[in-house]
Amino acid sequence: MFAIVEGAIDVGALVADAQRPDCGAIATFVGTTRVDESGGASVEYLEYEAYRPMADRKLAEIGAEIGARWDVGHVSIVHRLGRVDPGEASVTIVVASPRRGPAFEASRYAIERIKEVVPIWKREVWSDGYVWVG
Amino acid sequence: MFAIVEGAIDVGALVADAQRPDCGAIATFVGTTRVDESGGASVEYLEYEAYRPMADRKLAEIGAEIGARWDVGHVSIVHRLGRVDPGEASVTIVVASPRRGPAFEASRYAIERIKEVVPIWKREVWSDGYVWVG
Amino acid sequence: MIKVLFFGAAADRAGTRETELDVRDGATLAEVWTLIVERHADLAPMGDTLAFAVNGEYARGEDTVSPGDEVAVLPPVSGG
Amino acid sequence: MIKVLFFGAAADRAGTRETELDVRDGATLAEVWTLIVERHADLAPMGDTLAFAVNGEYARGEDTVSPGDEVAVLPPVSGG
Repeated sequence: MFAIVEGAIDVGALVADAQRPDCGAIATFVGTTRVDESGGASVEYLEYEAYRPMADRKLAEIGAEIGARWDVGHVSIVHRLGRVDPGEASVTIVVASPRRGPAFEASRYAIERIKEVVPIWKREVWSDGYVWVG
Repeated sequence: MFAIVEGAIDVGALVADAQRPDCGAIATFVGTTRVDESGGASVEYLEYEAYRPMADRKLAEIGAEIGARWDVGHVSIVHRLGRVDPGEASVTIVVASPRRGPAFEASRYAIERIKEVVPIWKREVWSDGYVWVG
Repeated sequence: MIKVLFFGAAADRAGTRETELDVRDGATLAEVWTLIVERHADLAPMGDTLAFAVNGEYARGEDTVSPGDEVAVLPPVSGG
Repeated sequence: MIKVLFFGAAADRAGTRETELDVRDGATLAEVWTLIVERHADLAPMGDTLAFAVNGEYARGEDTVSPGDEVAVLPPVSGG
Protein backbone atom coordinates (compact mmCIF):
# COMPACT_ATOMS: atom_id res chain seq x y z
CA MET A 1 0.00 0.00 0.00
CA PHE A 2 1.40 3.37 -1.03
CA ALA A 3 -0.51 6.33 0.24
CA ILE A 4 -0.39 9.98 1.15
CA VAL A 5 -2.73 10.81 3.99
CA GLU A 6 -3.90 13.88 5.87
CA GLY A 7 -4.44 12.33 9.28
CA ALA A 8 -2.59 10.19 11.82
CA ILE A 9 -0.85 7.02 10.57
CA ASP A 10 -1.89 3.76 12.25
CA VAL A 11 1.49 2.02 12.44
CA GLY A 12 0.12 -1.07 14.18
CA ALA A 13 -2.40 -1.63 11.39
CA LEU A 14 0.30 -1.27 8.72
CA VAL A 15 2.48 -3.85 10.47
CA ALA A 16 -0.51 -6.19 10.87
CA ASP A 17 -1.17 -5.92 7.12
CA ALA A 18 2.42 -7.05 6.47
CA GLN A 19 2.24 -10.25 8.55
CA ARG A 20 2.30 -13.21 6.18
CA PRO A 21 3.04 -16.91 6.65
CA ASP A 22 5.68 -16.83 3.90
CA CYS A 23 7.71 -14.06 5.55
CA GLY A 24 9.81 -14.27 8.71
CA ALA A 25 10.86 -10.65 9.10
CA ILE A 26 9.17 -7.25 9.08
CA ALA A 27 11.34 -4.14 9.20
CA THR A 28 9.55 -0.90 9.89
CA PHE A 29 10.73 2.68 9.82
CA VAL A 30 8.72 5.51 11.34
CA GLY A 31 9.85 9.10 10.85
CA THR A 32 8.59 11.40 13.60
CA THR A 33 8.68 15.12 14.27
CA ARG A 34 11.76 15.87 16.34
CA VAL A 35 12.16 19.02 18.38
CA ASP A 36 15.62 20.15 19.39
CA GLU A 37 15.08 21.98 22.64
CA SER A 38 18.74 22.53 23.40
CA GLY A 39 18.71 26.11 22.11
CA GLY A 40 15.81 27.46 24.17
CA ALA A 41 13.34 28.36 21.43
CA SER A 42 11.96 25.34 19.62
CA VAL A 43 9.90 24.18 16.70
CA GLU A 44 6.20 23.88 17.51
CA TYR A 45 5.39 21.42 14.73
CA LEU A 46 6.26 20.44 11.15
CA GLU A 47 3.98 21.04 8.21
CA TYR A 48 4.23 18.94 5.05
CA GLU A 49 3.02 19.59 1.52
CA ALA A 50 3.27 17.45 -1.62
CA TYR A 51 3.04 17.72 -5.37
CA ARG A 52 0.28 15.26 -6.10
CA PRO A 53 -0.29 12.93 -7.78
CA MET A 54 3.42 12.86 -8.66
CA ALA A 55 4.33 12.17 -5.01
CA ASP A 56 1.87 9.26 -4.81
CA ARG A 57 3.34 7.78 -7.97
CA LYS A 58 6.92 8.17 -6.71
CA LEU A 59 6.06 6.23 -3.55
CA ALA A 60 4.72 3.39 -5.68
CA GLU A 61 7.83 3.54 -7.87
CA ILE A 62 10.04 3.12 -4.80
CA GLY A 63 7.97 0.06 -3.93
CA ALA A 64 8.57 -1.31 -7.42
CA GLU A 65 12.31 -0.65 -7.15
CA ILE A 66 12.37 -2.60 -3.89
CA GLY A 67 10.44 -5.47 -5.42
CA ALA A 68 12.93 -5.66 -8.29
CA ARG A 69 15.95 -5.60 -6.01
CA TRP A 70 15.04 -7.68 -2.96
CA ASP A 71 12.99 -10.74 -2.15
CA VAL A 72 10.10 -9.10 -0.33
CA GLY A 73 6.54 -10.24 0.28
CA HIS A 74 5.01 -6.90 1.24
CA VAL A 75 5.95 -3.23 1.07
CA SER A 76 3.89 -0.31 2.30
CA ILE A 77 4.80 3.36 2.48
CA VAL A 78 2.47 5.97 3.95
CA HIS A 79 3.38 9.65 4.16
CA ARG A 80 1.35 12.20 6.06
CA LEU A 81 0.72 15.80 4.97
CA GLY A 82 -0.26 18.89 6.91
CA ARG A 83 0.61 19.56 10.52
CA VAL A 84 2.58 16.85 12.34
CA ASP A 85 3.18 17.52 16.02
CA PRO A 86 6.33 16.54 17.95
CA GLY A 87 6.62 12.77 18.36
CA GLU A 88 3.96 12.07 15.72
CA ALA A 89 4.67 9.98 12.63
CA SER A 90 5.16 11.78 9.31
CA VAL A 91 6.12 8.65 7.37
CA THR A 92 5.88 4.91 7.93
CA ILE A 93 7.61 2.22 5.86
CA VAL A 94 6.88 -1.48 6.38
CA VAL A 95 8.72 -4.24 4.54
CA ALA A 96 8.11 -7.97 5.03
CA SER A 97 10.57 -10.50 3.64
CA PRO A 98 11.25 -14.19 4.09
CA ARG A 99 14.57 -13.17 5.73
CA ARG A 100 15.66 -10.25 7.84
CA GLY A 101 18.58 -8.99 5.71
CA PRO A 102 16.42 -7.90 2.77
CA ALA A 103 13.78 -6.46 5.11
CA PHE A 104 16.33 -4.20 6.83
CA GLU A 105 18.04 -3.17 3.60
CA ALA A 106 14.81 -2.43 1.76
CA SER A 107 13.30 -0.34 4.56
CA ARG A 108 16.47 1.74 4.74
CA TYR A 109 16.49 2.11 0.98
CA ALA A 110 12.90 3.32 1.03
CA ILE A 111 13.50 6.22 3.41
CA GLU A 112 16.68 7.28 1.59
CA ARG A 113 14.82 7.28 -1.74
CA ILE A 114 11.88 9.20 -0.28
CA LYS A 115 14.32 11.91 0.78
CA GLU A 116 15.81 11.97 -2.73
CA VAL A 117 12.92 11.77 -5.17
CA VAL A 118 9.47 12.18 -3.66
CA PRO A 119 8.13 15.74 -4.14
CA ILE A 120 7.21 16.45 -0.54
CA TRP A 121 8.42 19.44 1.48
CA LYS A 122 8.31 20.29 5.14
CA ARG A 123 8.58 23.51 7.02
CA GLU A 124 9.42 24.00 10.66
CA VAL A 125 6.78 26.16 12.26
CA TRP A 126 7.96 28.34 15.14
CA SER A 127 5.91 30.63 17.35
CA ASP A 128 6.95 33.60 15.19
CA GLY A 129 7.08 32.13 11.68
CA TYR A 130 8.36 29.20 9.69
CA VAL A 131 11.42 27.92 7.86
CA TRP A 132 11.39 25.58 4.88
CA VAL A 133 13.66 22.57 5.31
CA GLY A 134 15.90 21.48 2.45
CA MET B 1 10.96 -2.17 28.10
CA PHE B 2 12.49 -5.63 28.00
CA ALA B 3 10.06 -8.45 28.44
CA ILE B 4 9.33 -12.07 27.76
CA VAL B 5 5.62 -12.70 27.29
CA GLU B 6 3.32 -15.65 26.77
CA GLY B 7 0.70 -14.03 24.56
CA ALA B 8 0.46 -11.90 21.41
CA ILE B 9 2.75 -8.87 21.10
CA ASP B 10 1.04 -5.53 20.50
CA VAL B 11 3.48 -3.99 18.02
CA GLY B 12 1.47 -0.79 17.62
CA ALA B 13 1.55 -0.14 21.35
CA LEU B 14 5.32 -0.71 21.48
CA VAL B 15 5.87 1.78 18.66
CA ALA B 16 3.55 4.30 20.35
CA ASP B 17 5.60 3.97 23.54
CA ALA B 18 8.73 4.87 21.56
CA GLN B 19 7.38 8.12 20.08
CA ARG B 20 9.21 11.03 21.72
CA PRO B 21 9.64 14.69 20.78
CA ASP B 22 13.43 14.41 21.01
CA CYS B 23 13.64 11.53 18.48
CA GLY B 24 13.03 11.71 14.74
CA ALA B 25 13.34 8.04 13.81
CA ILE B 26 11.91 4.75 15.05
CA ALA B 27 13.25 1.52 13.55
CA THR B 28 11.27 -1.60 14.35
CA PHE B 29 11.98 -5.24 13.68
CA VAL B 30 9.32 -7.92 14.00
CA GLY B 31 10.27 -11.58 13.69
CA THR B 32 7.35 -13.73 12.55
CA THR B 33 6.75 -17.46 12.10
CA ARG B 34 7.56 -18.32 8.50
CA VAL B 35 6.27 -21.44 6.81
CA ASP B 36 8.03 -22.73 3.72
CA GLU B 37 5.30 -24.46 1.74
CA SER B 38 7.46 -25.18 -1.30
CA GLY B 39 8.09 -28.77 -0.26
CA GLY B 40 4.49 -29.88 0.25
CA ALA B 41 4.52 -30.74 3.95
CA SER B 42 4.91 -27.69 6.15
CA VAL B 43 5.46 -26.48 9.67
CA GLU B 44 2.23 -25.95 11.60
CA TYR B 45 3.67 -23.51 14.14
CA LEU B 46 6.77 -22.67 16.15
CA GLU B 47 7.08 -23.20 19.86
CA TYR B 48 9.53 -21.18 21.96
CA GLU B 49 11.02 -21.84 25.38
CA ALA B 50 13.45 -19.80 27.47
CA TYR B 51 15.82 -20.14 30.40
CA ARG B 52 14.42 -17.54 32.75
CA PRO B 53 15.30 -15.21 34.32
CA MET B 54 18.61 -15.39 32.42
CA ALA B 55 16.85 -14.67 29.12
CA ASP B 56 15.08 -11.62 30.59
CA ARG B 57 18.39 -10.29 31.87
CA LYS B 58 20.12 -10.87 28.53
CA LEU B 59 17.45 -8.81 26.74
CA ALA B 60 18.08 -5.94 29.13
CA GLU B 61 21.85 -6.33 28.63
CA ILE B 62 21.39 -5.96 24.88
CA GLY B 63 19.45 -2.78 25.58
CA ALA B 64 22.34 -1.51 27.71
CA GLU B 65 24.85 -2.40 24.97
CA ILE B 66 22.80 -0.37 22.51
CA GLY B 67 22.59 2.57 24.87
CA ALA B 68 26.37 2.55 25.27
CA ARG B 69 27.03 2.37 21.54
CA TRP B 70 24.40 4.56 19.88
CA ASP B 71 22.54 7.78 20.61
CA VAL B 72 19.09 6.33 21.28
CA GLY B 73 16.13 7.70 23.21
CA HIS B 74 14.17 4.47 23.63
CA VAL B 75 14.76 0.73 23.20
CA SER B 76 12.26 -2.02 23.78
CA ILE B 77 12.59 -5.73 23.09
CA VAL B 78 9.74 -8.17 23.67
CA HIS B 79 10.05 -11.90 22.98
CA ARG B 80 7.11 -14.28 23.01
CA LEU B 81 7.20 -17.86 24.35
CA GLY B 82 4.99 -20.84 23.64
CA ARG B 83 3.13 -21.48 20.43
CA VAL B 84 3.49 -18.85 17.69
CA ASP B 85 1.38 -19.46 14.59
CA PRO B 86 2.42 -18.62 11.01
CA GLY B 87 2.58 -14.87 10.44
CA GLU B 88 2.46 -14.09 14.16
CA ALA B 89 5.20 -12.11 15.90
CA SER B 90 7.72 -14.00 18.04
CA VAL B 91 9.92 -10.99 18.75
CA THR B 92 9.59 -7.22 18.42
CA ILE B 93 12.41 -4.69 18.69
CA VAL B 94 11.73 -0.95 18.71
CA VAL B 95 14.50 1.66 18.76
CA ALA B 96 13.93 5.42 18.72
CA SER B 97 16.82 7.77 18.01
CA PRO B 98 17.23 11.43 17.14
CA ARG B 99 18.47 10.28 13.70
CA ARG B 100 17.68 7.33 11.49
CA GLY B 101 21.17 5.87 11.09
CA PRO B 102 21.54 4.84 14.73
CA ALA B 103 17.94 3.58 14.84
CA PHE B 104 18.50 1.23 11.90
CA GLU B 105 21.88 0.04 13.13
CA ALA B 106 20.74 -0.56 16.69
CA SER B 107 17.60 -2.50 15.71
CA ARG B 108 19.68 -4.76 13.46
CA TYR B 109 22.25 -5.21 16.22
CA ALA B 110 19.51 -6.20 18.68
CA ILE B 111 18.16 -9.07 16.57
CA GLU B 112 21.65 -10.36 15.78
CA ARG B 113 22.57 -10.32 19.48
CA ILE B 114 19.31 -12.04 20.44
CA LYS B 115 20.21 -14.85 18.08
CA GLU B 116 23.69 -15.09 19.64
CA VAL B 117 23.26 -14.78 23.38
CA VAL B 118 19.68 -14.95 24.63
CA PRO B 119 18.82 -18.42 25.99
CA ILE B 120 15.66 -19.00 23.97
CA TRP B 121 15.00 -22.02 21.75
CA LYS B 122 12.39 -22.76 19.15
CA ARG B 123 11.11 -25.95 17.67
CA GLU B 124 9.23 -26.41 14.44
CA VAL B 125 6.07 -28.38 15.11
CA TRP B 126 4.86 -30.57 12.22
CA SER B 127 1.73 -32.65 12.07
CA ASP B 128 3.80 -35.72 13.00
CA GLY B 129 6.35 -34.36 15.46
CA TYR B 130 8.81 -31.56 15.99
CA VAL B 131 12.37 -30.50 15.21
CA TRP B 132 14.51 -28.23 17.37
CA VAL B 133 16.05 -25.36 15.45
CA GLY B 134 19.71 -24.46 16.00
CA MET C 1 -0.48 28.29 -22.47
CA ILE C 2 1.17 26.07 -19.88
CA LYS C 3 0.35 25.79 -16.22
CA VAL C 4 3.20 26.44 -13.76
CA LEU C 5 3.02 25.18 -10.17
CA PHE C 6 5.27 26.33 -7.33
CA PHE C 7 5.99 24.37 -4.15
CA GLY C 8 7.56 24.97 -0.77
CA ALA C 9 9.98 27.90 -0.62
CA ALA C 10 9.51 28.44 -4.36
CA ALA C 11 5.82 29.22 -3.80
CA ASP C 12 6.77 31.78 -1.15
CA ARG C 13 9.27 33.48 -3.46
CA ALA C 14 6.90 33.40 -6.44
CA GLY C 15 4.16 34.86 -4.28
CA THR C 16 1.76 32.30 -5.74
CA ARG C 17 1.27 28.56 -5.97
CA GLU C 18 0.11 28.53 -9.57
CA THR C 19 0.27 30.64 -12.70
CA GLU C 20 -0.16 30.37 -16.45
CA LEU C 21 2.48 31.16 -19.01
CA ASP C 22 2.29 31.73 -22.74
CA VAL C 23 5.19 29.82 -24.31
CA ARG C 24 5.87 28.74 -27.88
CA ASP C 25 5.25 25.07 -28.70
CA GLY C 26 8.54 23.18 -28.32
CA ALA C 27 10.08 25.69 -25.94
CA THR C 28 12.71 24.13 -23.69
CA LEU C 29 12.33 24.02 -19.94
CA ALA C 30 15.35 26.34 -19.72
CA GLU C 31 13.45 28.89 -21.80
CA VAL C 32 10.39 28.46 -19.61
CA TRP C 33 12.52 29.09 -16.54
CA THR C 34 13.78 32.34 -18.07
CA LEU C 35 10.18 33.46 -18.56
CA ILE C 36 9.28 32.46 -15.01
CA VAL C 37 12.15 34.48 -13.56
CA GLU C 38 11.18 37.51 -15.64
CA ARG C 39 7.81 37.47 -13.96
CA HIS C 40 8.94 36.30 -10.48
CA ALA C 41 12.39 37.81 -9.96
CA ASP C 42 12.64 36.64 -6.35
CA LEU C 43 12.94 33.08 -7.65
CA ALA C 44 16.24 33.79 -9.41
CA PRO C 45 18.53 33.04 -6.43
CA MET C 46 16.95 29.55 -6.06
CA GLY C 47 17.72 28.62 -9.65
CA ASP C 48 20.66 26.31 -9.01
CA THR C 49 18.82 24.32 -6.33
CA LEU C 50 15.58 23.75 -8.18
CA ALA C 51 14.32 20.68 -10.01
CA PHE C 52 11.49 20.67 -12.52
CA ALA C 53 8.74 18.31 -13.49
CA VAL C 54 6.69 18.28 -16.66
CA ASN C 55 3.32 16.58 -16.34
CA GLY C 56 4.38 14.94 -13.09
CA GLU C 57 7.75 13.55 -14.12
CA TYR C 58 11.21 14.99 -13.53
CA ALA C 59 12.54 16.82 -16.58
CA ARG C 60 15.74 18.67 -17.51
CA GLY C 61 16.48 22.07 -19.04
CA GLU C 62 16.78 20.72 -22.57
CA ASP C 63 13.40 18.95 -22.40
CA THR C 64 10.59 20.69 -24.28
CA VAL C 65 7.07 21.65 -23.31
CA SER C 66 3.85 21.88 -25.29
CA PRO C 67 0.67 23.90 -24.77
CA GLY C 68 -1.43 22.37 -22.00
CA ASP C 69 1.58 20.95 -20.16
CA GLU C 70 1.92 21.30 -16.42
CA VAL C 71 5.36 22.45 -15.27
CA ALA C 72 6.21 22.16 -11.57
CA VAL C 73 8.99 24.14 -9.87
CA LEU C 74 10.42 21.94 -7.14
CA PRO C 75 12.80 23.02 -4.36
CA PRO C 76 15.02 20.31 -2.85
CA VAL C 77 12.59 17.76 -1.45
CA SER C 78 12.45 17.30 2.32
CA GLY C 79 9.89 14.58 2.97
CA GLY C 80 10.36 11.77 5.44
CA MET D 1 24.31 -30.85 45.56
CA ILE D 2 23.87 -28.70 42.49
CA LYS D 3 20.79 -28.28 40.35
CA VAL D 4 21.15 -29.03 36.64
CA LEU D 5 18.66 -27.67 34.08
CA PHE D 6 18.30 -28.89 30.50
CA PHE D 7 16.77 -26.91 27.64
CA GLY D 8 15.59 -27.53 24.10
CA ALA D 9 17.09 -30.57 22.43
CA ALA D 10 19.26 -31.20 25.50
CA ALA D 11 16.13 -31.73 27.61
CA ASP D 12 14.87 -34.28 25.07
CA ARG D 13 18.16 -36.17 25.10
CA ALA D 14 18.48 -36.02 28.89
CA GLY D 15 14.90 -37.25 29.22
CA THR D 16 14.30 -34.61 31.86
CA ARG D 17 14.33 -30.84 32.27
CA GLU D 18 15.93 -30.86 35.72
CA THR D 19 18.06 -33.05 37.93
CA GLU D 20 20.32 -32.83 40.97
CA LEU D 21 23.94 -33.83 41.07
CA ASP D 22 26.33 -34.45 43.93
CA VAL D 23 29.61 -32.76 43.08
CA ARG D 24 32.57 -31.77 45.20
CA ASP D 25 32.89 -28.11 46.13
CA GLY D 26 35.15 -26.41 43.58
CA ALA D 27 34.54 -28.96 40.83
CA THR D 28 35.02 -27.50 37.36
CA LEU D 29 32.20 -27.28 34.90
CA ALA D 30 34.11 -29.76 32.72
CA GLU D 31 33.99 -32.25 35.58
CA VAL D 32 30.28 -31.59 36.07
CA TRP D 33 29.71 -32.27 32.38
CA THR D 34 31.49 -35.63 32.70
CA LEU D 35 29.14 -36.55 35.56
CA ILE D 36 26.12 -35.43 33.55
CA VAL D 37 27.11 -37.57 30.57
CA GLU D 38 27.65 -40.59 32.83
CA ARG D 39 24.03 -40.33 33.87
CA HIS D 40 22.56 -39.14 30.54
CA ALA D 41 24.65 -40.84 27.85
CA ASP D 42 22.43 -39.59 24.99
CA LEU D 43 23.73 -36.09 25.64
CA ALA D 44 27.31 -37.01 24.70
CA PRO D 45 26.99 -36.33 20.95
CA MET D 46 25.77 -32.78 21.70
CA GLY D 47 28.83 -31.97 23.76
CA ASP D 48 30.66 -29.80 21.25
CA THR D 49 27.63 -27.68 20.49
CA LEU D 50 26.55 -26.92 24.05
CA ALA D 51 27.07 -23.85 26.19
CA PHE D 52 26.71 -23.72 29.95
CA ALA D 53 25.48 -21.22 32.47
CA VAL D 54 26.14 -21.14 36.20
CA ASN D 55 23.55 -19.25 38.21
CA GLY D 56 22.20 -17.60 35.08
CA GLU D 57 25.46 -16.41 33.52
CA TYR D 58 27.49 -18.05 30.76
CA ALA D 59 30.44 -20.05 32.14
CA ARG D 60 33.29 -22.08 30.67
CA GLY D 61 34.71 -25.53 31.36
CA GLU D 62 37.41 -24.30 33.72
CA ASP D 63 34.93 -22.34 35.86
CA THR D 64 34.05 -23.96 39.17
CA VAL D 65 30.76 -24.70 40.89
CA SER D 66 29.73 -24.78 44.53
CA PRO D 67 26.94 -26.58 46.37
CA GLY D 68 23.60 -24.88 45.72
CA ASP D 69 24.64 -23.61 42.29
CA GLU D 70 22.32 -23.89 39.32
CA VAL D 71 23.99 -25.23 36.18
CA ALA D 72 22.10 -24.89 32.88
CA VAL D 73 22.86 -27.00 29.79
CA LEU D 74 22.18 -24.81 26.75
CA PRO D 75 21.97 -25.97 23.13
CA PRO D 76 22.72 -23.35 20.46
CA VAL D 77 20.13 -20.63 21.02
CA SER D 78 17.50 -20.09 18.35
CA GLY D 79 15.34 -17.22 19.56
CA GLY D 80 14.18 -14.40 17.35
